[in-house]
Amino acid sequence: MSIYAVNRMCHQLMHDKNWRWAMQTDPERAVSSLDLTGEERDAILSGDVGALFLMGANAFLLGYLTRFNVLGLTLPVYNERMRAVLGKPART
Amino acid sequence: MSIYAVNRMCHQLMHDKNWRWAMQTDPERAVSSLDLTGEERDAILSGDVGALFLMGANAFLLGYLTRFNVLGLTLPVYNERMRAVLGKPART
Amino acid sequence: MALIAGGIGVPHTPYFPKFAADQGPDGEINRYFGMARAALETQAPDVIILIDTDHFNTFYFDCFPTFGVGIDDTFLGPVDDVALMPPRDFISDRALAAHLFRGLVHEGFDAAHVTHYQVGHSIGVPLYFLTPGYDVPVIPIFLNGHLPPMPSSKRSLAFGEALGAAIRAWEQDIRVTVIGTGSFSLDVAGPLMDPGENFGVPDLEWAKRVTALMRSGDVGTLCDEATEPRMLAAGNVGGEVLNWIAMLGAVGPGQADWIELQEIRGHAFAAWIGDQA
Amino acid sequence: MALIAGGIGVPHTPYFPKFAADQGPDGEINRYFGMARAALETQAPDVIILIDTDHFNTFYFDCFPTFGVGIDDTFLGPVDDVALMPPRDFISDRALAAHLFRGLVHEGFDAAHVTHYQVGHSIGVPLYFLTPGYDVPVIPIFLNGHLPPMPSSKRSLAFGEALGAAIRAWEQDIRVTVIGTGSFSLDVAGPLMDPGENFGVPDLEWAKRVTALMRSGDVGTLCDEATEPRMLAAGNVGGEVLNWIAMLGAVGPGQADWIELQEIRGHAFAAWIGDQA
Ligand SMILES: [Fe+3]
Ligand SMILES: [Fe+3]
Repeated sequence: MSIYAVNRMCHQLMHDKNWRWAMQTDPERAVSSLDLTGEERDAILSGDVGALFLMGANAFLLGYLTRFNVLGLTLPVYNERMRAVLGKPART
Repeated sequence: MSIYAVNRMCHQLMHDKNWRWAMQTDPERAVSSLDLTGEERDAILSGDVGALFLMGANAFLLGYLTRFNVLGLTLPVYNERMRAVLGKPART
Repeated sequence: MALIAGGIGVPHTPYFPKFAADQGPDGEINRYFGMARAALETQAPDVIILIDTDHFNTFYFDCFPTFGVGIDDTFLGPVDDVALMPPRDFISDRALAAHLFRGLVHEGFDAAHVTHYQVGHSIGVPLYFLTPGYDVPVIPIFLNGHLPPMPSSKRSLAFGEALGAAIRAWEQDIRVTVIGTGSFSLDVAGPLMDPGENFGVPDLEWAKRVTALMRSGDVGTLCDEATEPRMLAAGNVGGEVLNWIAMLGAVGPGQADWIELQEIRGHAFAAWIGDQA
Repeated sequence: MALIAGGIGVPHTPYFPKFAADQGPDGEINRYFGMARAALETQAPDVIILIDTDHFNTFYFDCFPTFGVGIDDTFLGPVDDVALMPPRDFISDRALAAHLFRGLVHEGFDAAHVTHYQVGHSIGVPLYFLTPGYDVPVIPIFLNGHLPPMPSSKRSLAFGEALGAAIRAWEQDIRVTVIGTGSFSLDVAGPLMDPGENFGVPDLEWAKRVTALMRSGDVGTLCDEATEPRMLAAGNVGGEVLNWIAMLGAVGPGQADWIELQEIRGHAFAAWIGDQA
């Protein structure tokens, strides 16, 4: 269940200030340390929160990406991308 | 609930090999890093597992002290000290 | 024996300390929380039992309990960057918490033992407004109202009833207030957000329905209607209504003394009168 | 639909891999475990559900659940220095585990969600002897049979029944074996140890009684007699009989196919025949 690593990455944005700083300043380098699939890594680095949600990531935790302004995810951008996947089938 | 720190000390004997080594080689120094009451520290350093049990420490975890030969607690010594408190009132 | 002096229901929006400060003392947030605080002060509890849903501050997926009881002398929180509320140690009541845990497990409620724990805004924010002196011991009761599968509404009510029985079986003559905290319709950072916001209220009609059923004290109908699909359609934390239902189980059935819906957030503020001394 | 091919009961003494090697293939430990392994091979499961009590390897006091379901593709163990058994990754079945968790919570069993987890000897040792090729996926079910308050015997039986119903409701045509593991009378490192040993069997008569009631399939009487004081008087892990009771709930009432008490350790080895295809 490698989506676990996506969720944990978001979780640590809140609870590890070093990690938050790393993701805010050099996300490509930070993400390279994680155990992710290529699809997950690409979705993270492109800020594609809708795709991450459909892969099974937790919305509450994904919200930390915009709360801490990671990956260019201003609130309008995050909001639009997340609302765009409404009703689309999620992987289980 | 500072007996929490006593239990955790025992728990880490199993799961942290550095801690196990520290307790096997210089227990006085190792224990000084813990958040213990004076009574707890004295009971640990004197290997008084019966007293620790009556203070609320978990027997299964205390058993790691003899399993890893910490504080001179050979099995006969541990066994005798623990059996001696049978039926004595424990703190709640 | 202990007595349940009453019940309180409030939200726990993490931005409310900041928003309330920005609005000033006469703003809506301070007005609603002021009503709840007045009710709490009338109830004059010696101990507060706070039923909440943790949002990954106490637990993580690694071990996420359906129900849990916080058992310790103190706990730290909020640890999730609540503006104007730096983390602090809250006082709790370890002996009573252990008693409640024993009572719940013995009655067949499979709660997790929780100690040496931290909490987030879902506990911190209600206390920020309700007990600003942080002088009343607080025992957190954790209920998963966020991650499906959630306990059913009937199970949550029964859990609350067993919690109430365990409180009343406590040997000390103390007054206890039970607080339930959470929203009725709220989606946080998910596809049901409102345009441009970081949250949404996907089913205001459901929030109104819940409020009406609580006002009239019809918990049976509320449990019948609060199915998991219905709660989830009301937002990804729609299950937090279960915290209120469990609180009602503990306090006992009956009409709310008062309940006020804050429509823009899909949540409410309310108070129930409890046992007569 | 899935079918429960049978039940197995075994101990999980952490020293047994070493002791068995010392005794050789004809020793008592290999003989008893050989019988259980033969029963398992006859049952030919596609998945094993293993009900065990964690001894601080998966959980700690911080969040210790009454019941938990391990939900992941793999898990690591044993992580508690079992001689001759270095930690390894075990294969599991995440989809089935998630299904079981949903079924249990929906039936009112308040289990914890457990993922990304490690296990100790209580899961590793049974598998060392029963599936030495480690080729059958294993789903751990955690039951607190160690730290009071423990679930009651009746609650554990009902939990097992709900687990069995959830297994049989699984859509795939697979064969499942349910294993319960633990002792009937055993004190580990506590005041009830035998002189000179690191363990004790404080109530061999109780272990005999449990064995007789399981042999005759009288689970009702077993649940009546297995009160918390009785289990704790049989040693600080006397509550592990609850793992067997839950297993019997899942497999269904009935006489054991065979059951052998190993008196010196206060535990038994046994097998039950399950559903007919
Ligand atoms: Fe919430
Ligand atoms: Fe055990």
